[in-house]
Amino acid sequence: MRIEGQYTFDGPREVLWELLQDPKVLAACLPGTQSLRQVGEHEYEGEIGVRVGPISGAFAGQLTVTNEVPPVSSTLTVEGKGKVGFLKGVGNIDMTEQGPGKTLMKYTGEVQIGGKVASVGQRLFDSVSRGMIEQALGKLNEMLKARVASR
Amino acid sequence: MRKLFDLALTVNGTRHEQAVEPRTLLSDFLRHDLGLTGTHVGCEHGVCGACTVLLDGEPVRSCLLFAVQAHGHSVTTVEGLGAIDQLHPVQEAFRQAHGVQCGFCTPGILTTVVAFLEGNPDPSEEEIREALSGNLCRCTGYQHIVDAVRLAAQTSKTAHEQPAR
Amino acid sequence: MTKTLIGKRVLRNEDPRLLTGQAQFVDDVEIPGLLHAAFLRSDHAHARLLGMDVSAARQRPGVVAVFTAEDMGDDWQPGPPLVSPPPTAKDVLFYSRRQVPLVKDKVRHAGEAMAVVIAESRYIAEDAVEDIVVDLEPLETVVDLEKALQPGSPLVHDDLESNLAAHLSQKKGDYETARRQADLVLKRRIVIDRGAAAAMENRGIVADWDEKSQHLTVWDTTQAPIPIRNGLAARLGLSENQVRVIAPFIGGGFGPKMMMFYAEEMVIPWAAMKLKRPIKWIEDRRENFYATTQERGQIHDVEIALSRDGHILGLKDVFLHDTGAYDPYGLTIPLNTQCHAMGGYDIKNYSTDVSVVFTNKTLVTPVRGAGRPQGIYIIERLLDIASKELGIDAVEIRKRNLIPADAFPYKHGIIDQAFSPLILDSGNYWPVMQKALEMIGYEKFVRDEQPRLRKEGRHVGIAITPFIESTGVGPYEGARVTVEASGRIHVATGVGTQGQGHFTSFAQVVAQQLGVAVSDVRIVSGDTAEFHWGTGTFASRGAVVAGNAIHAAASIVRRKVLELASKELQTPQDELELEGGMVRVADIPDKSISLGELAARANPLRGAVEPGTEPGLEATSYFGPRYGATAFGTHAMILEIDPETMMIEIKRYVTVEDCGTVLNPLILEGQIHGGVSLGIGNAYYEKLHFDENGQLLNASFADYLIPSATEMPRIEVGHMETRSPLNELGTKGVGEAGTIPVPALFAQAVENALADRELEILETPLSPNRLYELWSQKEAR
Amino acid sequence: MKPAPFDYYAPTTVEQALAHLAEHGDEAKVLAGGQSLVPMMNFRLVQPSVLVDLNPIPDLAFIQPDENGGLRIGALTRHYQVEVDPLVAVRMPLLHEAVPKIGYPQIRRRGTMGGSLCHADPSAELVAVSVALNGRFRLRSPKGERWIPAQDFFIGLFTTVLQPDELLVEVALPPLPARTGGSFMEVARRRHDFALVGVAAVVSLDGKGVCRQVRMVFLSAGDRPMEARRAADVLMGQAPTPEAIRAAAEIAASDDIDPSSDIHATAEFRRHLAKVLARRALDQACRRAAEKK
Repeated sequence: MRIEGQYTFDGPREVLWELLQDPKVLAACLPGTQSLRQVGEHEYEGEIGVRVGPISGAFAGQLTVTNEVPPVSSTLTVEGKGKVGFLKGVGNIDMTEQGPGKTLMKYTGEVQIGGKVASVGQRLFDSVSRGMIEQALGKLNEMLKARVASR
Repeated sequence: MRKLFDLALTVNGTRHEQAVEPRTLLSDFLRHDLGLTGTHVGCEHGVCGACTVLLDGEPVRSCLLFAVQAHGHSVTTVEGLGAIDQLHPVQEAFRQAHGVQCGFCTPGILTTVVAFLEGNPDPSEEEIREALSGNLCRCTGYQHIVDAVRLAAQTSKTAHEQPAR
Repeated sequence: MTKTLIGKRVLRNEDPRLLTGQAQFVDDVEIPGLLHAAFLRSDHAHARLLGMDVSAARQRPGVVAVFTAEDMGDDWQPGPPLVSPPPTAKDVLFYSRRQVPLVKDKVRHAGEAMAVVIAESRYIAEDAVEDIVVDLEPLETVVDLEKALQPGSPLVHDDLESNLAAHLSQKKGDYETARRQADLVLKRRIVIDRGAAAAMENRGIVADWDEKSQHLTVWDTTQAPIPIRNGLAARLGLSENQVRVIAPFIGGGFGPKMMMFYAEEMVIPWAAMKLKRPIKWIEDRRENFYATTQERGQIHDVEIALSRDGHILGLKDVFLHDTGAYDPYGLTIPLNTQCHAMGGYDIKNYSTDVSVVFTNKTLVTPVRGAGRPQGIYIIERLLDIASKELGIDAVEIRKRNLIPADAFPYKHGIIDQAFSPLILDSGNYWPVMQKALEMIGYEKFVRDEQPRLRKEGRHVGIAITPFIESTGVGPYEGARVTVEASGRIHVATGVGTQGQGHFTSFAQVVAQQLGVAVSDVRIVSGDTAEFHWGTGTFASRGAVVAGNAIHAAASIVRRKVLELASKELQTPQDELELEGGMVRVADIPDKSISLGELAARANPLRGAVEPGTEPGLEATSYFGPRYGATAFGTHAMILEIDPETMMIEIKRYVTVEDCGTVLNPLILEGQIHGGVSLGIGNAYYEKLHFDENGQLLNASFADYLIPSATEMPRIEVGHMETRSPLNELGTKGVGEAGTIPVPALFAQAVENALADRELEILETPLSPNRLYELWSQKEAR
Repeated sequence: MKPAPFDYYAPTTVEQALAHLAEHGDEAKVLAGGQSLVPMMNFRLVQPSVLVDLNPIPDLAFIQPDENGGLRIGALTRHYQVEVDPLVAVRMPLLHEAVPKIGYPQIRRRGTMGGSLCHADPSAELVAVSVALNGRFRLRSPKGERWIPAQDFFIGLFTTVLQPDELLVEVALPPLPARTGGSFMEVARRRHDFALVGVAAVVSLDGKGVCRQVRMVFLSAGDRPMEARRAADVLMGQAPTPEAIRAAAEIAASDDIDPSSDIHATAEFRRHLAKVLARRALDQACRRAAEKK
């Protein structure tokens, strides 16, 4: 499934980029993720707990960051598998400065869902994935604002 | 294994007491614990209707009920409607109108129809189709089933039959 | 001959048991010590199996065993080739790749079985399945038929050079010449997508190995118990007489239960012997959407050449057929498509070329219709477009091309699914179509009603679609008819029954011969202990092939009855009549003897049976048709579309069938009603949505939409009878007839209803969303 | 397809139920009609370790008139009871019109109003209707109780403000103003499938036939019941002429909803259907309002 969208952050691009380098920040943004263990330079592992109302699935997850062009763009790959199935998401993010203290992030990507959730939960994918992205970016923006404030 | 639940219920007029695991679906309890295999299981997610039974007279999906929820209640399955040598008027109507082919969906349809005709003894074809909308059948295209329900309604009217319970 | 029972609306013998919950289905089998199985299935459609850790599952309380491919050792063998490629066809390519009991090296479709858990209960078995840890390396998937054949495509079977599973070309006449002479040539791409059979009863199997008697009993939801028995014996190194396969009451077959051997059919009996414990596996609905075979996916590039007056000069079809991950069923479906793409029309020049393609999807084998709906869809779509292009009425252009009554038997000169020459044995097509036109009031509707309703702004459409159905193919079936001392008749045959009412229609055939009540004839089918020889219930052949075998056996028994009775009653045979279970001397009522008494005398306890004669009143007979009998029919429909929501309501539905001699009109109508409901599903509701990764997105009855009572119209059924010369009873099959023309009919009706928007529909199934898209695209242009 | 193991409690009072929820918190799921929950448990998409079954609690199923002309409906009231209740037909015709569209007959015999609302499926008829009718929900917890307006109750896909230790016990539907008409419409593949899109509209007219109150709520048009506020503004203070209604419908479909795509319908088709249904429903609601003297 294709995803596309944009989000305007309340902070300068450099600070946003800095945040994206921090596994703690990434963990905090990925819904239901307690912590991420760094396993490679740009590779992290952890438990992603996806919860949609009563439906909850724990996914043993992997996050990889590739083709980084600081502080402009990079590719995030999230992979996870659990009892209810598996998910794989590849997203390209591209950030441009929008005047003072504003950064526009454009994202495009593919989400692939498989197994049980895919076979009986299809009518939920679209809103779930959109919801999760919104949630993640919202959180990231909160942290960005906090970081800016703390300077 | 989780703590068992001491279940007591009445099925087709007979009282049963048995300890069951809470997760046991009523459909499985009826079929495998009580050996009442007339109730069929077609989807286990509440769409096909083959497992429909009467819970205190109400048609319900036995695959969406845990056996423990029938505690203290009374269940009627297809076996409780009539016997081979003494068919319930609805069963007889299904035979006369060829409302059954492979017969797998039939038990759920019979229980549904028995309850339906009690509330609506003289239904229109539209009402009949609406009442059957929660029971999938792959063999008949529903036409002979609809005819059977009509016939059952007529015979019940003329014979002043009260569907058994 | 006694008063005729053939053609009577006799009530069904099987119904009382079915109506009271007393009929035994496979899941109803209970055996002391019965264990339950659950399978671990792949989430991925295409992946390398790197490893599996089943230790936690094995340790779970209540789990008896967990088996993987490795655990099966040398017993791990792919299933047998069900249908080999046609030996008679020239330069046919066929790569046989068969389904496996459990995945060994790589997963080839989502839901493929990788391991089986045997436990004290199904609940525990499913708990344990969740304990298994699998290491799968996902591979790029093969889903799209065209991409699958492009160089560089990932391979479903690594040992093959491409995903091409088979290739077969057939020719009749000379299309290219015909094309040059044509006034109009239409070329279109037509896409047909996948559906499921979705019988209400999922598959199931119970295997019971008796160590002491060294005997295996298997209850199986199969349409073909005898081949399953033979195959199991061969796989398990047993004599066929050590294996008994019982196909009890089956909750609908529709084709997929003809498929042999499903992984579970290979694994469960093997495990039962291994553990020396009875085991039951019942497929659940979700599994059914992955593990039970499906059908319909084809892409046609088709071309038709016509003369100005609407005569078809030639037809050329090049198409791709999706066989899924394996191809055990050979070329049956594409052959049917090739044979039905000419419909009931007199087409002299025909060229058809199919490439069968492996994909990372569930296996494809026949589903009610079996390639025929696709063939009818393309020819009927082309004729509809042609009728508009040439300004010839949709009925008229068909009438001009129908095979004339005096042309039968009509030799097409290509081969059919049974590899025998495609010959349409008999028929009288136009009157059938005419009757359908009358029944639906075609002229009046087109002349008066439709214009009036259109003025009111309503979008109503009418359609009429003739079609053929090749039925009753070989090889053969057999039956044994026995008069018992009770006077009741026992009949054993090899075919299984899945709701077709065989216990009644077959009983009618026997009762007709022996002058007994239909209820006194007990049919036993689908139990290999009762009858040793046979193939199965498929290709609309039950009533034709088994029916005629039973008829033949009953006729021999009738002869034996008359011979013996004439001795006993000292009366010449021609003065005897069989009536009410008695043999009577025509005009002397009290001079009679009952069949039971005769049966007893034919099997004396003392005295001698004359040399050269057989004891008892019994006969076994077989019937194998020279080639298939071809039925014909016409469906007509009126529907209305809400052009804003694209919601559709079917207002009228008419079918006229000519399937030769009708055994039981009640049962026949039921068969047609059911067929039409699947057809309507195929046309507008039922589509299996596989995403680009081979994930099935609607593996539930909430998202896979089977027509319910509120979607189905009332169906008006008319009959014509053109007896088939190929068999004694004159019967033709009808099991699939209801389904075959519906998608074509539906598309025609939708186009007609939306005439003002000039849609051209070249695909099936449709949906409101799809119709909206087609319309929007048209607007955009 | 068998559910995973769980512990089962069958309290007979709300207090007991609340105690179980307090004890098990997030681990526990409340079982009402179970017509949405149990399928998900059978698929093992949901594996609660504790089920608290409300069905044995006698006093949670009721339909009561409200002195001011509204209705109070107990959380455990079955859809079928609402469907056939004469009082509902008279006082809340919109609800009466919507309920038969829920699931199948057998589902309606078992499914409950509270269950459906707490499940918060954006495709659920009752979820949209409760907002359209200005419903208020009574939530109880060991700490006490609170009333929440329907439109604040639903905060996302299958997500509500309900706390793990809280129970929805009752729904209050306020009386409708005079000259108020409602209309419920949906488009579904098969009659009883999840609606591709559905709409519940309530319009109140004043003596001059001008719209004084307009509430239109869509189902299957976002991650929660989607209230068409902008569309309502278009009609407020206007006479509901065909043009005004058409304009409101356009706005509703373009600005007020956020539909998603699935295998049955693209977001685009859903917007199109929303426009069509909004127009038809507003038109019917207005006519019904005008008929009331």
